[in-house]
Amino acid sequence: MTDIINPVALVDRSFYFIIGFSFVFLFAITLVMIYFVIRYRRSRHPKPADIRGNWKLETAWIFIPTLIALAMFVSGWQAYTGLRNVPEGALEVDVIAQSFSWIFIYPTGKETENELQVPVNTPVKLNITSMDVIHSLYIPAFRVKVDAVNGLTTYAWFLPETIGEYFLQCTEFCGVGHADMTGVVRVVSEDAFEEWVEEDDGW
Amino acid sequence: MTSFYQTPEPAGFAGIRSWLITFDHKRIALLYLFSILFWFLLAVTLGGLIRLELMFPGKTVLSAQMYNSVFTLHGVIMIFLFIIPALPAVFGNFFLPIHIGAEDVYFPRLNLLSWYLYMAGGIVAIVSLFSDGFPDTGWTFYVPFSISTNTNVSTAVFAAFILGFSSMLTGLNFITTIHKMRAKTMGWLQLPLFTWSLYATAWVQLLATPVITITLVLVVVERFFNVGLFDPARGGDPILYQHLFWMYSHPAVYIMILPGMGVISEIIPVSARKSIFGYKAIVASSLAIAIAGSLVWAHHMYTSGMSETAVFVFSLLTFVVAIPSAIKVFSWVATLYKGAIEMTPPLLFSLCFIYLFSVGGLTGLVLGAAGANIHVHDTHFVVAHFHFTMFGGTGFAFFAALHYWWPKMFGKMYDFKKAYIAAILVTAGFMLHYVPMFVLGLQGMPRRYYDYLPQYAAGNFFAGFGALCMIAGIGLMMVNLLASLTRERTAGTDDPWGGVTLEWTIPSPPPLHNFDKDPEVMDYPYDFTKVVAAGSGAASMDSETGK
Amino acid sequence: MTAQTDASGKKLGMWLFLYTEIVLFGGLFVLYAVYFAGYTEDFIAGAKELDLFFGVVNTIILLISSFCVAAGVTAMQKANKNIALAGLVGALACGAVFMVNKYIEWGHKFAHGIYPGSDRLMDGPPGQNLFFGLYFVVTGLHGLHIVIGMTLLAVSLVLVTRQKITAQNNAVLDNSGLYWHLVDLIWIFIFPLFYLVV
Amino acid sequence: MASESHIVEYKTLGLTLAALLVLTGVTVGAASIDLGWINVWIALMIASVKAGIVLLVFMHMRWEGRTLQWSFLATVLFLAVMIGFIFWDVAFR
Repeated sequence: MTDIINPVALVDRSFYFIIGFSFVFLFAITLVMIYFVIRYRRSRHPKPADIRGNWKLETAWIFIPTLIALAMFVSGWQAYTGLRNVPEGALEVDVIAQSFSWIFIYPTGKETENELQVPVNTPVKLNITSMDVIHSLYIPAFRVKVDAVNGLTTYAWFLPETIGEYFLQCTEFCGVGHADMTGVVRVVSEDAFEEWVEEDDGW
Repeated sequence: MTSFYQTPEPAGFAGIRSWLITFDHKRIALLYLFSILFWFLLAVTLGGLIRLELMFPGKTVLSAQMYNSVFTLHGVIMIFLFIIPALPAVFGNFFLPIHIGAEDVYFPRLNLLSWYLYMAGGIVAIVSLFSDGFPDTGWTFYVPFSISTNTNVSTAVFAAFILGFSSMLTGLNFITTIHKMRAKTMGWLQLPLFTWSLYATAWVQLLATPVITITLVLVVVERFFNVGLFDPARGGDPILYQHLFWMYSHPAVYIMILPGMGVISEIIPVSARKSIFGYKAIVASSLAIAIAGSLVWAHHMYTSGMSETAVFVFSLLTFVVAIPSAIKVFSWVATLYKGAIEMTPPLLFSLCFIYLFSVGGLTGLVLGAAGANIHVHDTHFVVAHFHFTMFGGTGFAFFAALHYWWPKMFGKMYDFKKAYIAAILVTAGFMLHYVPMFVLGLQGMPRRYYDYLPQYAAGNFFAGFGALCMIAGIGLMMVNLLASLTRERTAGTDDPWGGVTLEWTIPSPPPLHNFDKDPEVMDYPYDFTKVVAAGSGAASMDSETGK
Repeated sequence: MTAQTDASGKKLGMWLFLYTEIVLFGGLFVLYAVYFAGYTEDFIAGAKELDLFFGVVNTIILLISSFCVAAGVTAMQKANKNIALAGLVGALACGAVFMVNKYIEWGHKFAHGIYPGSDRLMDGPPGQNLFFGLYFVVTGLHGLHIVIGMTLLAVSLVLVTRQKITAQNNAVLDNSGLYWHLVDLIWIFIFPLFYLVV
Repeated sequence: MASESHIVEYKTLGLTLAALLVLTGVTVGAASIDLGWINVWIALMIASVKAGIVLLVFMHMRWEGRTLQWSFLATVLFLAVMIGFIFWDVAFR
């Protein structure tokens, strides 16, 4: 399973790439702006120059930001394709959203509510739909978010690499219980998962 | 010179009627100003309630149902009753005709009708609150929730419908005015940049607003007649609703920000006493924003389940829209270079605008990138982002415009020191309010949450604290401005900043017909050579107004 | 200051308003396009159930009424009041016939159990529900516009008889005429989209 | 002033009406031949021609200034974008 690229890394890389450039831009603009306001204050610099434009400068600051913006787009798109291309052999879990809880159905027919249990180091594909209004499944730790729409099956996938508990939430406003529509993602060892998914708990 | 306040209108227009049935664009602008301030303060209060509720985990001041209604009402009022009309309807109405050397707008009666529609929309929105429970859908009215919820969605939607009409008619009026009523010697490239921005805005208002009109009509039709056009069980496509909704609501973002950019483009050159850098580039970028801004609506929908091709196209186009905004920011900063800059309250607000709007714009890049968007979509990150652009942008431009044009509208000057303190307080509170929300969003706290997981407690506490500072600053600013109205007319308010556009060539407040003789139009709207030769500035002004 | 109001501005304003109307219906055409692409067969079946006769007759009526209005505008420009009045009366009569036809047509559909939320549409194929849903919304909204247009024409008629609209001052008539033509223009697209996709 | 605007003669209007009626007949006739999906496009093309005629003659667009002509085209373009861009989603879903 080592050859699967975890999209979390791609998303984070895209994020840091964009936010890094943004910080540089923001600091540059702000510092230059403050410097100008102080350096050219009227009491010290009473005679303004009459500069109405500079086409070379203007072309430069159209052209260069365009290139940077396109690079940002590419990084974002790479991350997005990472999130969309499900590797083979993924464990498929059906997810049904309803006001206000999540139902998870495993290939064995086992069903759980508000609790998603998955084996570590196995890609998991979620096939998501809704029984009523639009919800949105969000697992921050795995950078996964996709709307659950009635009449449509959407999907998402993630690669849990560390055993532990993570949380999932609804991010599409769905009514009075929206904020309570949370759940837990339990990443367990493969053996523990096998045992758990086979056991019949009365569903 | 008698101002438009003193000039009596014809018989039958005396007293309160001289306001309620006036066709004078200046009086209508003031009607808008005070009604907009009322709605703004109401919505600020509602926003404060939201933050107060979230300041501590669990239930504090609101029930969950009430919380949902409050954020819906906050959104509806802020968007439809404050941000969209704020700059065009107040300052556009007041200064657009003056900027182009005209006596009034082209359709004065329609202008008054727009104000009445605006007020009617606001009242319908409030009525829905008291009749059957205010809608709890959020201002986006997403189907199928907006169709299935039992609250009073139809009334609120109807309010938005009326307000859309008002905004559309204002746009129609402005386009006609700019086309048909410019002073004879004023060509297109002699228009002030604020007017240009209003022109671009007006086209968006005109062409995009009907889309929301029909969308809202469809929501009402669904609720009353059960047609099933968005009902998945009967073939309808809920995602299509989102397309239609954002087809208006994304361009609407530019309806909100473009006039703000126009205001900044006025204030910066006047404060630096130096021509705006790249006039034509700024004009072109206004138009480019208006056009390209209409092509990117679906970047609100990356997680909605729409096709990956659409994600690709709309993400790419989104990055294209970033460029014209960047051009404007660079041009403003470049205008400051080698100027003779005088710090005034409007300039301070403008500088805060540039900073806050840049943060908003740059975080928008994170949201525009398909992959990075997925993580932060519909979280507090988005909330912080659009408050930086809408409030840090349009809101601060509105404050800057208030301070810039207040002496022209009323002939009275406010206290500078209090204005500076208010500006700093609002900005600092703003940062403390919204920066933690970026962090919360990255940690994964969704928006529109009544309650939250324990790890989000610290951020929400800081945000709530910042909100209170910000509200205090807004309060101080309002008191300072309104207090100036009780004073006598201040001397020297005809042209306190040394501006050169046409409004500064006439007395403050302007006479009834704006111009007593044909205005003298300059070849280039930002030529400060004469002002520089004459000297003097606002600093001397302030010592006179003092205590 | 010279008076800056001339009729060309009023016409520009009217056109700008018409653009908003075009986009308003445009929103519905978006829905139509998407659902047609998704449920082509059902839409074709739905169109077969509509009465082509009414569609054709209403198209012809609206075209004639548009001609009447255009002729009325021309007559007014030539200061020929009586022909202008005749044109307006003709257009109003056409509008009334159109509405009566629409009423009969909707009545037939209702009688056949086709109306929003009816059992037949609820239980039938989704595409059928969408087709008739759009049909009622689009033709309903268009009918509303016919009524508004007739009101405008009636106002113009009164103003012409009272000499308030003259050869020199005919902006109201011009603009009412433009509105009426737009309503016709929209029908020109509604007609093939709903009656002819067979 | 309004009196300066172009006067369209009755004869032109009559011929326009005749053309529109003929095109209505053509479009109904074309619809009765089953060509599959092409039918829709034919019907829409004829409708566009009819709309163009109404616009140019009845609505006097032929004689208007550039402001109106260009702004009308802009509106139609906006509409085309609305409908067209939706298919980035719908057609690839």
